[in-house]
Amino acid sequence: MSQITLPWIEKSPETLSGYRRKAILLLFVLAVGHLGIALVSLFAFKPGQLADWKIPFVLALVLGASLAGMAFTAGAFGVVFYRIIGKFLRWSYVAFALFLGGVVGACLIVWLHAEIFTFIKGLSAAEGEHRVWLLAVPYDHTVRNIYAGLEAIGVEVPVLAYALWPLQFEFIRDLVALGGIIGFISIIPAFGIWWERKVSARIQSRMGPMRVGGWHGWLQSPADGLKLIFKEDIIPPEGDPLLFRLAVYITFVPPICAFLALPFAAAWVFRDLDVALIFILAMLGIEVVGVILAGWASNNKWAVYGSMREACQMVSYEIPMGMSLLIPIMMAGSLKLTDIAGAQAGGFWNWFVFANPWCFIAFFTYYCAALASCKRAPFDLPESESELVAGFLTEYSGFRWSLFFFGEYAAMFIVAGLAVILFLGGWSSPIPEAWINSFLTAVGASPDGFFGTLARGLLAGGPIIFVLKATFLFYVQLWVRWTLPRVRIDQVLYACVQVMLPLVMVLLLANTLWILGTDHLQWGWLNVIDGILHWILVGIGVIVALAILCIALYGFKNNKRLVGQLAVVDQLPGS
Amino acid sequence: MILAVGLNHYLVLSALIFSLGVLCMATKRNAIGILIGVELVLNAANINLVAFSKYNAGVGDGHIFAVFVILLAAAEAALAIAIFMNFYNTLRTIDVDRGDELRG
Amino acid sequence: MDDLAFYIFAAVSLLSAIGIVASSNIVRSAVCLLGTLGGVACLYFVLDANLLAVIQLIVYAGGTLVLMVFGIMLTSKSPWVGFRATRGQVAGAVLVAILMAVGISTLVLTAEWSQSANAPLKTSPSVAEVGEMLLTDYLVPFEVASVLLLVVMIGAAYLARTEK
Amino acid sequence: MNHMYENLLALGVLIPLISFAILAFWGAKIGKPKSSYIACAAIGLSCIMATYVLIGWSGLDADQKADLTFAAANNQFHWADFGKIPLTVGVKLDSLTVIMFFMVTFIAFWIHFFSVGYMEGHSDEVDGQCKYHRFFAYLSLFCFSMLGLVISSSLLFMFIFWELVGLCSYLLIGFYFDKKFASDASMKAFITNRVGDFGFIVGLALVALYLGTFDLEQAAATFSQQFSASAAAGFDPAHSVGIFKGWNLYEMFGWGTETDPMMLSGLGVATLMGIGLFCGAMGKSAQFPLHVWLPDAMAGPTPVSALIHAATMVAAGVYLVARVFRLLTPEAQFFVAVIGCITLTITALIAIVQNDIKKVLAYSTLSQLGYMIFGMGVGAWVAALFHLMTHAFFKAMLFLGSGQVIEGCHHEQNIMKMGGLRKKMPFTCWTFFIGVLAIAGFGIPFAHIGLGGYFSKDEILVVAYERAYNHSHGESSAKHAGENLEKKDAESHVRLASMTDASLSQFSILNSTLAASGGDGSHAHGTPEKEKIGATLPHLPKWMFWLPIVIAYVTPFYMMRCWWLTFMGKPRDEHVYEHAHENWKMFVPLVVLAAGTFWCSFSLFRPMIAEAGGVAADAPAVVAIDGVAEELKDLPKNKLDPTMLMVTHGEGLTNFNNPHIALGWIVGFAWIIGMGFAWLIYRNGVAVARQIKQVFPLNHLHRWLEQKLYFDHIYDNMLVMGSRVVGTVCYTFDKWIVDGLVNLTGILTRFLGNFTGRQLDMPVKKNDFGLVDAIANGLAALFHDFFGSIIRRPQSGRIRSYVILTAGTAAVVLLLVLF
Repeated sequence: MSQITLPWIEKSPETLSGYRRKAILLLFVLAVGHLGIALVSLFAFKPGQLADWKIPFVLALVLGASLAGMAFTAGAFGVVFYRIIGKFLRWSYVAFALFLGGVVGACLIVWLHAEIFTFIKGLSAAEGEHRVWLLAVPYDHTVRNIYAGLEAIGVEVPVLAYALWPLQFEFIRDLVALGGIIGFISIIPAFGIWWERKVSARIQSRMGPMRVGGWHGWLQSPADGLKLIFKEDIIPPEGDPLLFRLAVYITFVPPICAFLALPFAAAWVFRDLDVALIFILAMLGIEVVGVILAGWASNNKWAVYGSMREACQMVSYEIPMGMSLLIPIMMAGSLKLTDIAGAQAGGFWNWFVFANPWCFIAFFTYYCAALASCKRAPFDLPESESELVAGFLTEYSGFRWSLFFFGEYAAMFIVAGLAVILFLGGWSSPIPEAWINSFLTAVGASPDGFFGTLARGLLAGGPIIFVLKATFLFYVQLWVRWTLPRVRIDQVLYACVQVMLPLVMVLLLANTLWILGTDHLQWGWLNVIDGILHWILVGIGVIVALAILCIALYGFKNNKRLVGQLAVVDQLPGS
Repeated sequence: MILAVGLNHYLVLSALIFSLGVLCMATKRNAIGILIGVELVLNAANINLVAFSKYNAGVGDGHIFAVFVILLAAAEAALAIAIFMNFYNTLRTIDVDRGDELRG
Repeated sequence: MDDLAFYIFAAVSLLSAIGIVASSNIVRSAVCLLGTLGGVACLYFVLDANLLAVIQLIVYAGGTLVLMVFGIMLTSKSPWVGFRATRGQVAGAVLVAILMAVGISTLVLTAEWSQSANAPLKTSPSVAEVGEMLLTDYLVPFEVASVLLLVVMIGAAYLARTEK
Repeated sequence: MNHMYENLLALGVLIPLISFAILAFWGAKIGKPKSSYIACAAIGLSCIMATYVLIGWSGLDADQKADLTFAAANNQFHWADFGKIPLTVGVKLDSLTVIMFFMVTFIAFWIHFFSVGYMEGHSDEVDGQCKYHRFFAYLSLFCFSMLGLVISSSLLFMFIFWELVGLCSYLLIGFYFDKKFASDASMKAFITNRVGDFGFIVGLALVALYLGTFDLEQAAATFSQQFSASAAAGFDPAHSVGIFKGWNLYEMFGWGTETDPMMLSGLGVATLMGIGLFCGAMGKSAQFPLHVWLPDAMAGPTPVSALIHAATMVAAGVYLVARVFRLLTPEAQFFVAVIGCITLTITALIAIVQNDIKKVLAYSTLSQLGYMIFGMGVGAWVAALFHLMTHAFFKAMLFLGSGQVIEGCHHEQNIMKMGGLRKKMPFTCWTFFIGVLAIAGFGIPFAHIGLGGYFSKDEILVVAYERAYNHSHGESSAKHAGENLEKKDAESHVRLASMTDASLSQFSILNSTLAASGGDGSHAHGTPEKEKIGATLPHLPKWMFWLPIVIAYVTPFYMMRCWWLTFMGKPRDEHVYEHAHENWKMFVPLVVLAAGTFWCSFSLFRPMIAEAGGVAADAPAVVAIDGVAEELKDLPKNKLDPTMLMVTHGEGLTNFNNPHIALGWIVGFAWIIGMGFAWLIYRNGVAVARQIKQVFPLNHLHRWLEQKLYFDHIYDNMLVMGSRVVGTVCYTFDKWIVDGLVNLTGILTRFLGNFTGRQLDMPVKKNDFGLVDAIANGLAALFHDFFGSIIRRPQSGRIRSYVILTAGTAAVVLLLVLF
C-alpha cells in the first residue's frame, strides 16, 4: 500500500469523521495562512514605496497566495459545512437561483472587466519611458500612476495597483477575459446538460434525473463532471496519441475565444471588434478541425466516418449560415455586433427579424444552419449513436470527452446569442425605455432612484435580457432535438446545397434590392408595402410569442397530469 | 533597438516562413504536404503585403491584395485536392515520387 | 505590447512552420499548419488588419485546412503510413532553404525602403474602407475573382467526380 | 410621386423576372397547368401597369411630359465606373418608351394566354423532364429582357438586354432541341446574331471612346455638340473635336506616308460608329445579308414565332435604330435605307413561293421589317415606328392564327394540304383575314379610312417620295420652302430638317416651319454651316422609292395567296380537314388582337409617336416629321379622331405635288390589285399556279425564289466552304511545303551524314573509319559515368527535385546579386 491513499476512498463511511477532521485542519491552516498573507499584503506596501520592479514578486506571491487561499477557504467551508450546505441545496428552485447567480456573476465579470479597463484607459500616462524588464516592451502606466488614479476615486489599497498593472496590456486583458469566460461556460454545460435531460424527460413523459442534489436532481451534472474527471484516461494505442490529445483543445478553445467578441450588452463586451461577427464565425469554423482530428486520431472506423460527415456538414452549412447573417449586416451596415444590436433598440418591432420578409425568413435559415453547424439534432450525424456508435467521440472518455461537451454547449450558446444580437434585438428589451421611464414616473418612482434603476436594469435592456433571450433560443435547440427525428446524411447535404443555399441566395438578393428601393431610392410605394409587411410580421411574432407562452403556461399548470405524481422524490433512498 | 518591432522584423519572418515553405515542398513526398508548403509560401507573401501596407503604402491596397491571395489559395487548394484524388485513383498512392513518368 | 505580441505570434508561426517541415506524419503537419495560419492571423491583428485576419481564419483554417485534412483522410490508408525523403534530399533541401532565407533576409535588411520603416502609420483602413475599395477601385478584379471561383468550383467538381 | 411612372415601368420589368425565377427553380414542382398561370399573371400584371402608365401619360401635356422625362433622366442609379465612363442604371421615360412598353406587354400577355392552350399538346417530355414549365420560364425571361431593353436609358444596358433577348430567342427556337432541325436553327440564329452583335460592340466601343458615356441622352447631346463644332470648322481634322477628328491611318497602320498620311475623315469615323450600331439591328431584325436565320427560326413553337420573331424582338432592331438615330450621320442613314430596301424587296419575292404557312409569315415579317428599317433610313422616324406598332399587332395575330391552324390540323404546316378550313375554324379564318387586310394596306385612298398598315406604309413611302423627288437634298432650306409657298403648297406636310442645334426641340421645328410658311425665308435653316451640312446629305436614288412601291403590290398578293389556300376553296387533304378544330383558349387572343389591330390604327399611338419624334429632331441626319401630328398636338387628346388625318390635304385629287395624293394614285389601290390577282390565280386551288410555274422565264424565277435566292447555299459555299478551303490550303501547305522542306533537309542531312558519319564519326560497317567515335565514346563514357548521372538525377520527373532546383537557383542568383 505504498500508493497515495485518499481518505474518502479507502475507508468506510464509519471512519470518515476522523479523516474529515484532519482534512479540515489542513485546509484551515492553509486557508488562514494564505488569508493572512493576503491581508498583510494589503497594508504592507505603503503608497510611498510602490515601485515597478516589485511587480513580479507581488503578483507571484501575494496575489497567487490570496487567490489560492480563497479557493482553499471555500473548499474548507464546503467540507466543514457539508451537511448544512447540503440541506440548503435541497431548497426548491435553488438550481435556477444558482444558474441565475452564475449568469449574473459572469455578466459581472464582463462588466467589471470592461470597467477596469476603462479606468486604466482613463488614466493619464506616466512621465518618461518605461519598458518591461528584459522584454523591452514599453508601457504607459507605472504602479504609482495607477495608485494615483485609485486614490482619486477613493480606493486606497496599494496592492490593487499591482493587481491592475498587468491589465493595461490588452493581451493580458484577453487572457483574464478568457478565464472569466471559462468560468461562465462551465456553468452553461453544467446547467445545460441537466436541463436537456429534464426537457427530454418532460417531452417523453418521464422524470429525468431526480436524485443527486435534491430538487429534481439539479446537481447531476456537476456530479457527472466529477465522475468524468476521475475516470481512467484511455488513449487508443493504435491511433495518434498526440493528435488525440490535441484535438480536444482545438475543439474546446475556439468557442471560448468566440466569447471574446460576443457582447452581452452595449458596454459589456470583452473586445468590441469591428469584425466581431466574422470573427465568431471563423472561430466556430475552426472548431471543425478539432472534430476531424479527433476522428482521425482515434483510428477507428466509426470515428473517421463521423469526422468526415462533420467536415462535409460544417463546410457546407457555413455558407448558408454566413449568407443569412449578411442580411442583418446589410440592414445595419456594420460588422460590429454592438452596432447591429444598437440599431434594433426601442421596442420589439424594431428587431430585424420583423424588418422585412427576407429578414424574417433569414432568421429561420440561420437558425437551421446554426443547428447543423453545431451538429445538433436533427443534424447530429457526426455522432449519431444508432449508426456510428458515437461518431468521433467513440474512443473518448473521461475528462476529454466532457471537454468536447463544453465546446459543444458553448457553441450552442454562441449561435443562440448571435441570433439574438442579429435578429432579436440583442440586449434591448421588447419595451422601449421611454415607456418604462414614463411608467415609473406615472407610479411615482424616480427613474434614477433605487427601484427605478433596478426596474430599468431589468426591463430596459442589458445583459440579463440578453442572456434570457439567448437561453430561450438555447432551449429551442433542446426542444428541436427531442422532437425531431434525425435525417440521413444525404438529406442533410441535399437540404443545404439544393434547398437552403438557393433560398438564402434569393433572400440576399431580394433584401439587397429591397433595401435599395426603400432606403436608397426612396420609392414611396415600396416603403408603403414595406410598412405593411413589417406590421404583419410584427403581428405574427406577437401571436407566436403569445402562443408559446400560453402553451407553456398550460403545460406548467397541468404538469402533474402529464407525468403523474412527482412526489416520488420523497420515496427515494437518502431522502 | 533591435527588439522594437519594425518593418524588417515582419520581412525577415516572412522570409523564414517562405524558406520553410520551400523546404516543406522539397522534402514532403505526400502531395498534400507539398500543398501545405505552397500555403506556407503564400502566407509568407501575405505577411509582406500587409506589413508593407501598414508601414509604407498606408492605403488598403496591401489588404486587398492579400484578400485576393487568400482567395486564390483557397481556389488552388480545392483544385489541387481534386487533382490529388485523380492522382490517387490512378496510382493508388499519394506519393508524388511515384508520379515520375516524365523523368529525363 | 504590440512588440511582445509580435514576438509571441511570430514564434508560434515559425515553430509551427518548423513543425510542419519536421513532422513526417502528414496529419500532424496539417495541425501545425493550423498553428501557422492562426499565428499569421494574429499577426494580422497586430498589424491592424482585422478583416484580413478573420478572413484568414475563416477561409484558411475553416475551409482550406478542413479540405486538406479531408483529402488526407481520403488518400491515406492509416495514420502511420508516411513517406520519407532520403537524407541526401533532405540535406540538399535544407541547404537551399538556408541559402534562400539568408538571401532574402539580407535583401530586405539591406534594402532602403521609401519611407521610414519603423514608424507604422497611425491610420489603417477600416473594414468599410476595404470593402468600398473592393467594390470600386478593385471591382474588376473582384468580379474576375468571382468568375474564377466559379470556374474552380466546376473544375474541381469535374475533376473529383467518380468515373462512370 | 414624381417618379411613379418610371418606378412602375421598372417594376413591370422585374415582375416577369420573378416569374422566371420561380418557374426556373420550382417549375417542375408547380406542374403543368399551374406554371403557365404564374407566367400569365406576371405579364398580365406588367400589362396592367403599362396600361396605367399609358393612360396617365396620354393625359399629360407636353411640359409635364418633358418634366417627367427630365426627372427620370436625373433619377439614375450610379452603379459603377468604367474608367472614367459612369455606368448608370435608369429608366428612359418618354412617349416612345411608354408606347413600346405597352405594346410589348399587351401582345405578350395575349400570347401567353394563347400559349396556355397551344402548349398543352406541344410539350412532350424529353429525357423524363417536362418542358412545359420551361417554356413559360423562357417566355418570362424573354419578357423581362425585352422590357428591360425598352426602358434602358443606357446603351450598355440596352446591349446587355439585347444579348438576353438573343439568348431567349436561342432557347425558344431550340425548344424542341430533341429535333435536329430545331437545334440547328437555334444555333444558326445565335451565330448570325453574333455577327451583328460584333458590329454593335464596335459601335459601342466607339461611342464609349469618343462620346465618353453610355447614356443615350448624353451621347446624343455630345455627338450633336461635336458635330456642330466640327461642322463650323468644316470637318477639318485639326479643328474638329471628338469623333470628328478622324483617324490618321498612317499612325494607326502605316498607310500612306508621314507627310501625306492616309486619313479617315471624321464623318467617316462617325459613320462607322453609326453603321456599327446599326449592325446590331441588322442581326436582330434580320436584315439583308443577315436575314437567313429568321425563316429557320420558325422551328420554335408558334407562340414564340408570334411574340419574338414577329412582334417584339425582331422589332427591337428598329427600336434600337430609333434610339441611336441621333448618332447616325447622313451616310450611315443612307446605308440603313439601302439595307432596308434590299431586304424588303428580296424577302417579299421569296414569300410568294413559300408553301409552309409559317415561312410565308416569316418572310412577310422580314419584308415589313425591311419597310421599317427603310423608313428609318429615309428619315421617316415616326412613320417607321408607327409601322412597327401596327405590324406588331397584326403580325402577332397572324402568327397566332397560323398556330391555331397548325394545332387544329395536327401539326400540318403546308398550305398546299389545307384549304376550306373556314368552315372548321371560322374565327381563325376571319381574324386572319383582318390581318391579311392590314398587312396588305387595306384602305380607301383620299378618304383616309383604312387599317394600320395602310397609314404607316403610306407615310414611309411619302417620306421616300419627298426625299427622292420633291426635297431631294441640299436645298432643303428656306428657299425651297419659299418655292413651295409660291406653289401654294405651304401645307406640304413633310418637313425635312437638317439641323445641328442640339437644343432644337420639337417645338422649334414647328415654329421654324411655321415661320417658313409665313414667308420669312431666312429664318429656318439660314446659316451657311447648316447649308453646307445639308449639302452633305446623300441623294436618295429613285429606285429606292420605286422598289418599295412595287413590293407594296407584291405584299397583298402573297398574303392573299396564303389565306386563300388555307381557308378558302375546297379541302385538299381529307385527313387534315377532318382533324381541324378550334380551341377557345386560342381564339380569344385572336379576337382581342384583331380588335387591337383596328384600335392601334386609329388610337393615340400615332400622335404620341410623333411627339416622341421630338427626341430625334436634333440628329445631324434627315428627320421627317409629319405635319399631321404636329397639328393634332394642339387639339384636346380626347378629340383625337382618324378623320383628322385629312386635315392637311391639299385640294384636288390630282395635285401630284401633294405626296399623299400622288401615292394614293400610285399605290393606294395596290391591295385590291394584289389580292385580286392572287384570287384569280388561286380561286380554284393550285392548278393554275402549277401551270404558270412552267412558263419560261417564270420557271427559273420560281426555282430561284424557292431556293431563297440561294442565300443559304452562298453562305454554305462561301463562308463554310471558304473556311474549309482556307484550312485545306493551309493544311496542304503545311503538309507538303513546310514538311517537305523539313524532310528534304532531313534527307540531305541523312545522305551527308551517312557519308561523313560512317567515315569520320561512327563505324557502322566493318570497314568504316570512325574517328570521332572513338573520342566521343571516350568522352561520352566519361560524361555518362560522371557528369551525366549527376545532371540526370535532377531530371527525375519528381516535382520535389524541381522545387529544390528552382529554389536553389533562385537562392544562388539572389546571393550572387547581393554579394
